[in-house]
Order: sequence, then C-alpha cells, then structure tokens
Amino acid sequence: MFQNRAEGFALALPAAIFAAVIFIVPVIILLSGGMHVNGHWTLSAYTDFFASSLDRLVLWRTLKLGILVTLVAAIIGYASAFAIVSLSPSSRGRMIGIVVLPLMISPVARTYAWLVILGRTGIVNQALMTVGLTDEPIRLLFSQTAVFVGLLQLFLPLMVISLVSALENMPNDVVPAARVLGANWLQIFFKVILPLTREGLVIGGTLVFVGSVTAYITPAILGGSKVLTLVTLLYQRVTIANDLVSASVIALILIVMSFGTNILLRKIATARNRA
Amino acid sequence: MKARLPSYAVLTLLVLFLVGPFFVIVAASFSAGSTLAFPPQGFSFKWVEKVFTVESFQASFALSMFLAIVATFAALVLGVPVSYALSRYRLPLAETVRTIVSSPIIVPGIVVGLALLRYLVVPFGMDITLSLFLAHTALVLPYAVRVVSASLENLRSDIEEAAVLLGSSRIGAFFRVVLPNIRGGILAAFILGFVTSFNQVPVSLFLTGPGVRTLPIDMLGYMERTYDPSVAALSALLAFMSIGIVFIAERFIGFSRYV
Amino acid sequence: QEKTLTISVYAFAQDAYNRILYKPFEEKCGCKLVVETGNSAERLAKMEANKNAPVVDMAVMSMADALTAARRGLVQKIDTSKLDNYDKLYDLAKDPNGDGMSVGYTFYATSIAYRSDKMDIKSWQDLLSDKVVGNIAFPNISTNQGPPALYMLGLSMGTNAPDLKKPIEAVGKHAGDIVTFYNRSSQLVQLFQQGEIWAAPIGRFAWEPISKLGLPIKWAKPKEGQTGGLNVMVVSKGTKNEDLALEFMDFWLSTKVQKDLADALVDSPANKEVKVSDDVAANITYGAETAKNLKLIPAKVDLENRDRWLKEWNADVAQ
Amino acid sequence: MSDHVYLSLEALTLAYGDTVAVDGLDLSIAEGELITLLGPSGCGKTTTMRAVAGLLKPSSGRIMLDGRDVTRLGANKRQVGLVFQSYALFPHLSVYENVAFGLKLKGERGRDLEGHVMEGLKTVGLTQFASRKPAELSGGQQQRVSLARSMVMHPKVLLLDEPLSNLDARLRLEMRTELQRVQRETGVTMIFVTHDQGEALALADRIVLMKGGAVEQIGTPEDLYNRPKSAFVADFVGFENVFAVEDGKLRTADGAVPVSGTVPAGAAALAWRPAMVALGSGPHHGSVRGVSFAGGTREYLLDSSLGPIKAEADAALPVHDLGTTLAFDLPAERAAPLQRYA
Amino acid sequence: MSDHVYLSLEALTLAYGDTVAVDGLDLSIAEGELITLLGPSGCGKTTTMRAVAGLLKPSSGRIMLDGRDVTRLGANKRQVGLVFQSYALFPHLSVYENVAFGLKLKGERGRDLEGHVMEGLKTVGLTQFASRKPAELSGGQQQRVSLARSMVMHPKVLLLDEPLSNLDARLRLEMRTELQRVQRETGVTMIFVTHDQGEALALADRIVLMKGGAVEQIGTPEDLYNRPKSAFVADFVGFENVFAVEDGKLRTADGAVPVSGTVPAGAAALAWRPAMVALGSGPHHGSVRGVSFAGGTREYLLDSSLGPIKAEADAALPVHDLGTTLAFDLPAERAAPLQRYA
Ligand SMILES: Nc1ncnc2c1ncn2[C@@H]1O[C@H](COP(=O)(O)OP(=O)(O)OP(=O)(O)O)[C@@H](O)[C@H]1O
Ligand SMILES: Nc1ncnc2c1ncn2[C@@H]1O[C@H](COP(=O)(O)OP(=O)(O)OP(=O)(O)O)[C@@H](O)[C@H]1O
Ligand SMILES: [Mg+2]
Ligand SMILES: [Mg+2]
Repeated sequence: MFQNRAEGFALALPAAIFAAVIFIVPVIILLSGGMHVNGHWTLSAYTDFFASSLDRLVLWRTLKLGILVTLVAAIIGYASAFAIVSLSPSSRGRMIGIVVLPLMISPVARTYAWLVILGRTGIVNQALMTVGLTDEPIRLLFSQTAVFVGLLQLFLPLMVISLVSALENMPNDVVPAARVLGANWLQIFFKVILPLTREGLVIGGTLVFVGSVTAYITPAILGGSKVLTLVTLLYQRVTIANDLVSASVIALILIVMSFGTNILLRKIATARNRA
Repeated sequence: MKARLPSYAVLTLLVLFLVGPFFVIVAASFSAGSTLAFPPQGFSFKWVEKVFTVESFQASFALSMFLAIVATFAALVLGVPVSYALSRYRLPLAETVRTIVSSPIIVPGIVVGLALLRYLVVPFGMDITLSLFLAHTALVLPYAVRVVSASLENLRSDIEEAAVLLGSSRIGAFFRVVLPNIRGGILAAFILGFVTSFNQVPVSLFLTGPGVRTLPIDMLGYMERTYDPSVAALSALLAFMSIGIVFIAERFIGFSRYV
Repeated sequence: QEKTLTISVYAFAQDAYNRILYKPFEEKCGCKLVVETGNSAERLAKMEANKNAPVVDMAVMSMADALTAARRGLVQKIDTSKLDNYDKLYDLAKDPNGDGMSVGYTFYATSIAYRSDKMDIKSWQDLLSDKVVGNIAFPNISTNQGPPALYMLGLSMGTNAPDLKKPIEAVGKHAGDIVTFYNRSSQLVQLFQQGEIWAAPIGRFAWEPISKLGLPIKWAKPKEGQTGGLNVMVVSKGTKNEDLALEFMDFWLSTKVQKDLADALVDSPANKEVKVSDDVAANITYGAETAKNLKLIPAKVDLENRDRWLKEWNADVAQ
Repeated sequence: MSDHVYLSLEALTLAYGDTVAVDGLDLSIAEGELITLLGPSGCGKTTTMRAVAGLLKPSSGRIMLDGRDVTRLGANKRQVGLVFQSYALFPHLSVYENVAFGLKLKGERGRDLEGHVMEGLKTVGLTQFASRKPAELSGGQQQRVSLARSMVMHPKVLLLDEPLSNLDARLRLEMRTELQRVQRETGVTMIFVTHDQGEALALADRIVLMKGGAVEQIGTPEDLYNRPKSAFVADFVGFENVFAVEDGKLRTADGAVPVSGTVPAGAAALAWRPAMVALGSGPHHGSVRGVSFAGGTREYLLDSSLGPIKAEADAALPVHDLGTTLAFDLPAERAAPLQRYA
Repeated sequence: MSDHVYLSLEALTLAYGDTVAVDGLDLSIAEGELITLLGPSGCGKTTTMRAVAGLLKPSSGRIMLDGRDVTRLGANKRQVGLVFQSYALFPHLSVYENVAFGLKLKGERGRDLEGHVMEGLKTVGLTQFASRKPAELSGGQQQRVSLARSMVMHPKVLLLDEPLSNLDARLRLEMRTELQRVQRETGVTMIFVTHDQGEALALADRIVLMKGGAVEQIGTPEDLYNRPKSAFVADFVGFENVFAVEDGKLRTADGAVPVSGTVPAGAAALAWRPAMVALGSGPHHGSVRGVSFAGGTREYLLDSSLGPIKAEADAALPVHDLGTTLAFDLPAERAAPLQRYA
C-alpha cells in the first residue's frame, strides 16, 4: 500500500525544505563567513583563532568541561538507571517522571538556583562548614566547578533516560545467562551490559556532551567572564566586539564538535558491534 | 530485585540533585528579604505579586506563549507528514531527509540564532517576531518528528489497510484510524515542543529587538539589572506551570514514555 | 497610529527611570517608548549590525563609544537648537567629543565601594593586596569602568602610561584570586549582598542599591583620586524619529528630570541649574568642581589604545 | 457452493521492487468454496492475498471477481474482506465501533447499523463484549471481532491470513470449528492461509499448496493426503520416506535398490509414511538411532543403507533399544506413487 | 543413568514478593536422567528452573546437587547450565565468542579454549558459523548455539526452558532428536521444560506434570499416557472425554448415566480418547457439529445429551454430514480409570 514514492516524497518535502531554507542555508552562509575576510577567501581567521592562547584555552576548557560532564553523567547515569529499572513498573514510571521533570523547567530558573546554592553563604558552604570540612566558605561561584555542577544537573536527565531505555531494551535473560555461565557482577557489567547498552550510552553521551558544549546560560551565569566557554566567547565576540569573522570561526568549531561527537560516537558504537 | 537499599540511596541522591534546586527557587520566591537567599529571610508574597506588575514580563510572557504554541503547531503540521512518510514509505533518501529535519537539534542554538539574525533578519529586514517563529519552528521540528515517528512505529500499518479494505479512502484512513491512535504521541510532541520553545535561550539570544524578547531572555536581562527574588518567583511560577502541564499529560497519556 | 520612540540605555535603575523619565515623557508626548537595555559596547555592536535599517532611534553611550559610533557613521549630528535645556548644561557636557554628534547627560565618579568592616581602602593599590584581592570584583575590560579603573591602578603603581600594561599585568597576576570580572555593575549588588565580594571599583550611578543593602559599605576616597566618565546621548543615523528623539533628549536634560534622577541617586546632574541637598550630594557626583577633578581618560586616547588593552587583557587576565 | 468460477487469478505475477514473490499464478475458485493456501514460509501466500485484496498491484496478470476484472480496482472498492494475522483491530475503537466502521462508511446509520453490527457480533458470540476495547479481549476474541468486522460487510470473498497462528493449540481448534460453522452458515467464499498442514487438511474444501511463488498442487484434502504429486507435497503431508524411482528401482544413498512389489507405471518416485514401512522383516536393515513415544505408537529413526528411515510401531510392543538392528521393508503396494520427484 | 539421587528439590517454595509461584515442591532426579517438566502456562515451570540455576532464592526448602546443599550458592558457582527459551545469546558476540564466554571466565585461553569451543560447535553442527553474529542465524541455529554454550561448561545439570517452542514443527522435531542424541552421548542430567505433551512424551525418561506450583503426577511417558491419575492429567495427554463416576454411573450434563461394562473399583472418573469412543452403535446419540479430516482419521464433534463428545473414525469411511445423528458408546473397558476427578 505504501509503494508510491511520489506520495511519500510529497509528504516529506515540506518539512525538509523548511528546515533547509530556514536553517541549514543561513548556517552554512554564516560558516562560510569565517573564511571570507575583507573580501578574500582565506583561512587566516582560523589560524588567528588557534594562534590566540586565550582562544585555545577556551576551546580546551570547553572540551574538558564537556568530557567531564559526560563522563560523570555516564557514571551516575548507570547507577541511577540500574536503580530505576529494578523498581516495579509503576514506581519506575513515576521515577522517570521525576527525572524528566527538570527538563521541563526553564534552564534560567535552574541555573539561577545554583547561584544561591553555591554562594559563599549558600547551602553547600553551610553544610561544609557545619561538617567541619572547611572553616572558611570556599569560593564555588564563577569557577569551573560551578559550571560543571550546573551543566551536570541540566543534562544528567538525558543520560539517565537514555540508559534506562537501553537497559529496558536489553534482550531478556542475557544477564542471568552470563551469571549461570559463571560471571560475577563486574564481569557482567563490562562484558555484557556495557556492550549491549552502548547505543543508549552513545545517544545519552551525545546529548550530554553536545548540550554541555553548546550551553549558554550556565557558563554565562555561573562562570561569568572568568570561565569563558566557546559559546559565551562567541556571544562576547558578537555583542561586544561585533567581530563576526571570529564568531563564525567559533560557530564552525562548535558545529564540528557537535556533529563530530555525534558521528564519532555512532561510529564507535557500530564498529565495536561489528567487531 | 537484589540490592534494594543501595538502589534507594542512589535514587534519593539523584532526586535531591535534580529536583533540589527547584525547591531552593520556590523557597526564595516567598522570601520577605529583598535579595535572593536561602534559607529565605521571612515569608511574603510580595515577589510573587511583583512578577505580575513588571510590564516587560507581561509582554515577553505573551511573546513566549505565542511562540511556543504557534511554533509547535507549525512544527507538527510539518512534522507529522514527514514522520508518516519516513515510517510508512521506503524512501530512497529517507536518511538524508531525517538528518535534515533533525539537524536543528545538533547545531548549537547560538549559531542558529546568529545565522538567522545575520542572514534573514538584517539583510531582509525580517520582523524579529517572524524570525523567532521560524527559528522556534525549526527547533521544535526534530522533537515533533522524533516523538511522532516513535508513535507511528508502534502503530501497526495494517490497521490502515484494514480501514481501506472496509471502504475508507487513504486520507480517510489516516484521519479515522492513524490520527486517533497517535493522539498521545502528538500531544506529547506538542508538550515537549512547547516546553522546548518556551524555555529556549540560545536561539533567542540574538533574536531580540527593542521591546521584543522572549521570556527567558527577559528574565536573564532582569537578573542582570535587578537582583531581587522576583525572577525566582517567576521561575517558580513557570516551573509550576510546566509541572502542572506535564503532570496532567503524564496522567492522561503517560508522557514520559515519549520523551 | 501611536508614535513610537525606541531608545537604548544602560540596564541599571530601570525602575527609577521608568518612574521619573519614561512614564512622564510618554504622557507628555502621547507616544510610546520602547526601551532596550545593555552595556555601551553591546549597543555599539548592535547599532553597527543594524546599520542599514536602524532599530534604535536614540541611545546613550560612553564618550569613547560615541566617538567610535561617530567615526563609523552610525550616528548623526545633533541639532542642539531644538534642545531648550542645552544651555543649562555644564560646558564639558555640551559637546564632549567636539564633533557635534553627542551631548552629555550625566557624569559620574568611579571609585571603590568596600566593606569597611573587613578592610580599609586608602589607595587603589589596596585592591590588589593579599588580604583584599581574593574578595573583589573587577570591571571587565569591555565595560566603561574597566579602563579607568586600570588607569587609576596604574597611577597608584606610579605610571600613567596610556598602554595600561603594568596595571593589566598586575591584575593578571591575581586573576585567579579575583572573584569575577563583572560586565554589568548591576551584578554587584548581589555579589555584595551574598558576601561574595568585599570590594569593587564602581561608578557612582551604581552606588544607590549597594548603599541600601544594610551592610557597612563605604565609598572610598583613594589618595590617587577618583576616575569616572561622562555618559552621552546620540541619535542614530537615518532615524525616522529625529524630532521625537530630540524632544526626549531635551526632556531628559530638563532641570526637573535631572533633579529627580539625582535625588533618586541614579544620575549625577549635567544640568548646572540642578540644586540638591547635602545628603544627596554626598552620594552622587555633584557639581562642576567635582567633575573637573575626576581623572578621565580622553575618548581619543581610549580609542587609540583599546585594541592594545584588549590584547594585553586577553593575554594576561582572561586566561 | 457452486461450480461456476467466482474468483480467478490469471498468470498473476507479484513483485516487491526486483524480488518476484509470486510468479505467474493461476487459480480458479468457485462461489462458496473454502480454499486453504498452504505452503512453507516465504512461498508467497501473504503476497497473493494482498493482491486479491487490492493492497498490492500485480506486475502482470489479471484478477477476475464475480465476472468483473478488478485488477485495477482500489482496495476500498473491491468488496473483499481480509482478516489479518495480527487482527489489525482499531485500538481506539470499541468492539462495536470496530464492527460498525465499514458499515458507517457505507452510509448506514441508526437502527439498520445497530442491527447489522449486533447480528455480526452474535455470529461470533461476542454480543456481551460490544463496548470493550480490543486491548481488553483475549487473542481469540480479538480474532472473532476481526472476523465479524469483515463479515458484516458481506464481502464477495473473505481472506484469512494465518488467523490462528497466534493462538494456543486448544483455542486454535475451537476457532477452527467456529470458522467452519460461520462459513457453512453464510456461504461466503473463503481463502484461508496457513502453513500448518493439519489445519489445511481439517478445514479446506480444496487445498492450494504453494511453493516458491507458484502452485504446486491443488486438490481436496484427501487428494493431497493420499495422492501427492511431488516429493515436496508428499513431504508436506507426512510421507517422511521418499525415494526417486529409476528403471523400476529406488534411487538411494546406496545406489539403485530393487523394490518389493511392482512400481505403478509412470511413478517418478515412491513415498511411504512411517506407518507404511513394514517393520520387523524385509530385505533392508537399519540400526535404531532414535526412538520416541508418540502416544499410541512409537516412532523409530533408523540408519539404513538406503539413508535415514522413519518407521512406526504400535506402542504396546516392546521397545527396541538404541543401536539394535531391525529388518524392514518398503512395499511398493503400500507406497504413494508420485508424478515428480523434484 | 544411575538410580542414585543426583539432584533433589526438597519442600521447595518459591515466591515473587507475595505471589507464591511454587509451593512445597519435592523432586528427585538421578544422574543422567532426562526429565521433562510439563504443565500449563503459569504453573511454575520456569520458576522452578530459575531456582535450580540459582537465579531465584527459595523462600524455604532445600536444593541438593551431587551430594551438596547448594541452596545458598550463587548462580555463577553452581555449575548448572541453563538454555533459555529466548536463547539469551549475547547479541554483540559472535557464535564463537558466545560459546567461549563461560570458558574464558574459567580462565581458559589459547589452544585449550579454541579446542573446547570448536568441539562444542561440532556437537551442535555449527562449526562453519563460528564467526557469525546471533542475529545472522536462524532460530534453530541460535538454539543450538545456546545449547553449545551451556554444554561446553560441562554442567552438572542442564536445564532447558522451552527451548523448542519458537521453532516450526519440522525444525522442532529435528532439534528434539538432536537433543536426545547429545544427551545420550554426553550422559548429562537434563531437565527439559515444555508445555507440549507430544514433546514431553517423545523426549523424557520421566515426565513431571505440574499444576499450580505443585507436582500433579510423575512417571514415565507411558505411565502418564496410559494411566493418568487425575482428570487434569488425562486431559493433558489427550483423553478428550472425561466423566466423573458416582455410584458406578457417569455424572454428565444429563444427570447420572449408566456406563456399559464394569467400572474398575476405586475409579473416581473415566476417560476416553476420541479413538476409544465406539462410533456407529450404542445407547447414546449425538448430532454432528463439526468434522475435520485429520490424516488417517476423521474427527467428529458430537452434541449429545451427555455433553460434547469427541470421537474418531477411519478417514476411509464415508463422511457423516453436519447435523446427522450418530449412535455411540463409551465402553468402560476401553476407558482409563482415574484416581481423582478434580
Ligand atoms: N515488503 C516486502 N519487500 C520485499 N520482499 C518481500 C516483502 N514482503 C515479502 N517479501 C518477499 O516475498 C516473498 C513472499 O513473501 P510472503 O509474505 O508472501 O510469504 P508467505 O508465504 O506469506 O510467508 P509466511 O508463511 O512466512 O507468512 C518472500 O520471499 C519475502 O521475503
Ligand atoms: N517476576 C515475577 N513476578 C511476579 N510473579 C511472577 C513473576 N514471574 C512469574 N510469576 C508468576 O509465577 C507463576 C509461575 O510462573 P512461571 O513463569 O514459573 O510459569 P511457567 O510454568 O514457566 O509458565 P509458562 O509456560 O507460561 O512459561 C505465575 O503465576 C506467574 O504469574
Ligand atoms: Mg504470510
Ligand atoms: Mg516459563
């Protein structure tokens, strides 16, 4: 019944054309701007970017934050996902609801809360001092730690959800099968669960990494100008310096990072599966 | 199954970390003090009241609401047919089409906003509101496609054939049989799209004009100039709104299945 | 169709402006005022981006940014004959850049606000002392307060070189300790309130909310003196609402508005007819004498050196 | 049931892209007949049904229904009913509304509609479930709704695509009887797809056995059961020992072997069910590789010089242990003669 | 096969939360025995197997294996093999790696490992598929990989949980023979779960028929087939006509009905297979509601005053049409006497 290709294309085209015109074309023009300086086609903007130690630092910091957030999210994600799938179906649904909930709350509000929590007089410092871990409040705001925590809270739910569904989709009985064949829990995790949930890890990892690397509010509010990331740097380049060329360079780097991660992780997932 | 206790401990910490900040916001919005602090200094409704008196909030709330509804609707109008085509027809370029319509999810929002500003708004003098609408539609499109596709995948295509065999036309079969059965997915896509658009920051960051800014951007701006708890109060109100919507959606369509 | 005037101003004290300036003006002209806020540099960038179809009719800026705007052809000559209050201005406000493209509406001192219970500030150099430096916010180089503050720091270190190399290096050495480099002075209220910082170089216009925090915060009188700046009004080139813009500017410069803004501790008057109480005078930058004593960086110097400063800053501080 | 041709498929070729699934199929069906389409997985049964229903366009060939060429007629105008293997009930509609779906599209309303729907539900014994949703029914009940939904449309032909394969053995038997009853009562022409020969034998007026997209043999159940034409058919209906005949001898693993008795003229091969093998005496010998108890009988798998042989003995007789050598014979007079070996 | 008890379950009770799935089960198995666990869906077969494998902790009772109490021993230390209904192959590993999985955990490497894996694959005839992924195999092949994976571990007991239920009839038969061969060759003790009585009868040394979490009857296939103890067992092994006996008479829909012949002493009920019903003459009458051709025989469903009766007649005899009234008898001497009706 669904053999008529023309019909299928007719249904698919409007959306594809819309996305292409409204979205892909301007982005491509923007990106080409980074190679078109003073009327010449050149890569000088890129060499400038990598020559600037500040720009390199921001790039490295952004990457580092992204990787760190993704790693920690994966670890917490697995622990949480195991806990969630071991619940009864009804509480599992409720728990997933709670995990999803923060995604529905404005990131402005969520980041805002951390400003209070991580402040000198905030709960974290109060707790640390009560416990006696420190006599003086430690400075948490405007640091990479603050940005890290903010990003983690922002994107952890994506990882948890991906891993929960990966665990749920794992074929039945492979864990008991491994157990009966003599594997202990650690061996089961690394030899069976990890490979079989790799897809979910990749999806979650991509979402978390790309989200962290391209987030604006969290680094802007919790990091300020002391913890610039590529996105806040781009924002400054545009709004303060009106430097579109260098903004395009950063934009391209961001896109390469997002797409690159996506493709890379996908590759890893499928390659290891085939091996 | 096995380790009950550790798994409860993990979940408690998780919930605390994910939801805790929200309670801080709520507490702060009922503070009597004039700055954001936790624990709050006293209790009052004054900041909640103030939210309703700030004019720019009213305007930006209206804009964000409008955008979220209209853009999500538009995204569904575009997204449902393409999802249908992708799940029912074996199209030669299916993957390309899928990549195109879902690319807005991968391209960093700030880049999108900048690109639109520079190459649609400035050169063509496009209205900022229109550009926001287009940007948000593009942004919501991938979510719409993903969620609707998922519900279409779960819906057997033979019920359409059954409808046709019972005398229905192809289009009739879609409206009589397919649509009612992916209602939940469409509603979920709508809510997800709504929330995504409503809370969107990076794309809207550059797409502002005098008097035209979305609510989150307006909140950011307000925070930068006035450090009173009214933004907390507003955040809390919005959060309650989102939670309310999601809660109801969860009750009726099992929303979290779709996310 | 109601007429609309779009203005772009600094972000602070919008409540006061709304009450004293915007609302009364809207009533007076029967038009609608659309207000955009941001810092001077952002405004400049935005005006440049929208050069061909200006969105903003009238804007306020720092002197240096106004000069840049003039050089880039973003603003137009101001027909001062249409400003009834023009003659009431202090001379230094009349045409600060000497190109007829801007009119000053307020000047302000920049000094250091500090917690008197935690420290004493006698010199700009005290900011970088070991005890203090871990608890200060310093203005970012891109803000209006950035270069002047650095300049004063330089003076306290015994150099008045316009390249600001030494003070930037000094700040750079402590970059890790300094709490943050702020972009908007309105942020400082929260930082003081939360105990996040104990001291920061700020402009007088941002003083009011800080003074009302109920904390022992003082306005320092460093031995090197205070710096500051003059804020000016400009009109976008090619605006369709020139007359309305001029009407608005004139209203802003009127004695009543200037006085009310001064009384609210928002803007120090540029209108010399404004008389304020001693109490108010102590909390704003009042009078021609005061203005004259401020150690300002001339706009030209600012413009000539800006790229250099930014480079130094990026190399020494931003990382 | 009349003998006049009601539905005919003529040289029907059906393809998915480049894969030809059905190749030049010819088939004539009389009004009121119950045909079963039998064959191994992938032989094109579903494909054929979809073509008859109009869901698939033939690459060539013709479909005539009730004297009319319907080859190019849309599925919604053919008046052909199809009961899907998966039932394909509309999950959002109640049982009543499912059955009413097609009638409403025909324009029926009010009492008429209600009468027809309830009558349909009565036929399948589901009147008391009218207001349930499909998800609240068991598999067998769903299947009956699907049947009722098609039946109330008074289709010219009712196609059933493995409607029983999801059910457990007991329910399957019950539904089978039910289907037969409905067919007898309404006299509708039915094509029933299955890959279970037991089901095909039990149900059909005629069986169409398909192989690789073409018809292998058509006939009554007894025809097929007793007189298979080819080794493929024989194997399908339980002749587990089949040997080609060459010059009056059996072609076996061991070369040409004479057969006891006379090979009927024209037989290309001979086939024996396990029960037809004479166990205990005879010219051949085999050692017992497997035994299994099969209720009244015991089945032996013998390794013989002819190849593996399946033989049956009464379960009341003592068991022969694994490894024992048994004599057996393959008497030609008991065998079914086949027209073709391959 | 020795008679000494190798595996015993003693008063085993197994529960999921509050649901008791298995209730005080007792079972002893000798070394090398092939036991089938037979029973309707939900009777606790899988639960029992999981407990034996160590995947489920008993709420009470004991499991002894090879003279040792293993009740508290972890699943990874029990040396019990389990072939899951779903095969539970590791989809990310090749066939070779699947089979090598357990051996590697034991520390085997190099030539040893390779030798054992290839030997395992040879036993199940899959050496040429070693490098394929499970998804590239047919169901039957997957099942054999799963079997090999368990076998190479030389488990003390091999548990098979409905390993054949996903296969089609033909493959099923083949695999069944294969399993028997492997079991005979290696002498491993096997418990085989099924809900198909044909399979249980064909395979087992002894059948354990379960019902509602407890053992209903244990015995050889012939025991169960010929001497069911209860109506439940009788029904399960194909006695489709079962009537309770009261004062020497049958309790039927029509009240107490005398039976021809003498009821054996102590029989609480009598059961007849369709073939045991004497058709054509006798004191009872039934009208034909359904007929189906079943190969050598024809099965009739009769509506009689005793209730529905299933009877069988040779297919060579002429068919009785629907609605015809037939005489029949239920002779006591042919019936199987049951100890319990319920
Ligand atoms: N949508 C399709 N695209 C391509 N090939 C198909 C498609 N559907 C079926 N085929 C192929 O056509 C042939 C016939 O398929 P069909 O579904 O008619 O078989 P069937 O006899 O119904 O088998 P089964 O008993 O497994 O249902 C098979 O070789 C199959 O692989
Ligand atoms: N995880 C579980 N939680 C709660 N109850 C369960 C669980 N698994 C099984 N049960 C219940 O325990 C009883 C026995 O189940 P079990 O799986 O052992 O049956 P089975 O004999 O294997 O049936 P089948 O033939 O359908 O596989 C059933 O009533 C079932 O509903
Ligand atoms: Mg089929
Ligand atoms: Mg089971």
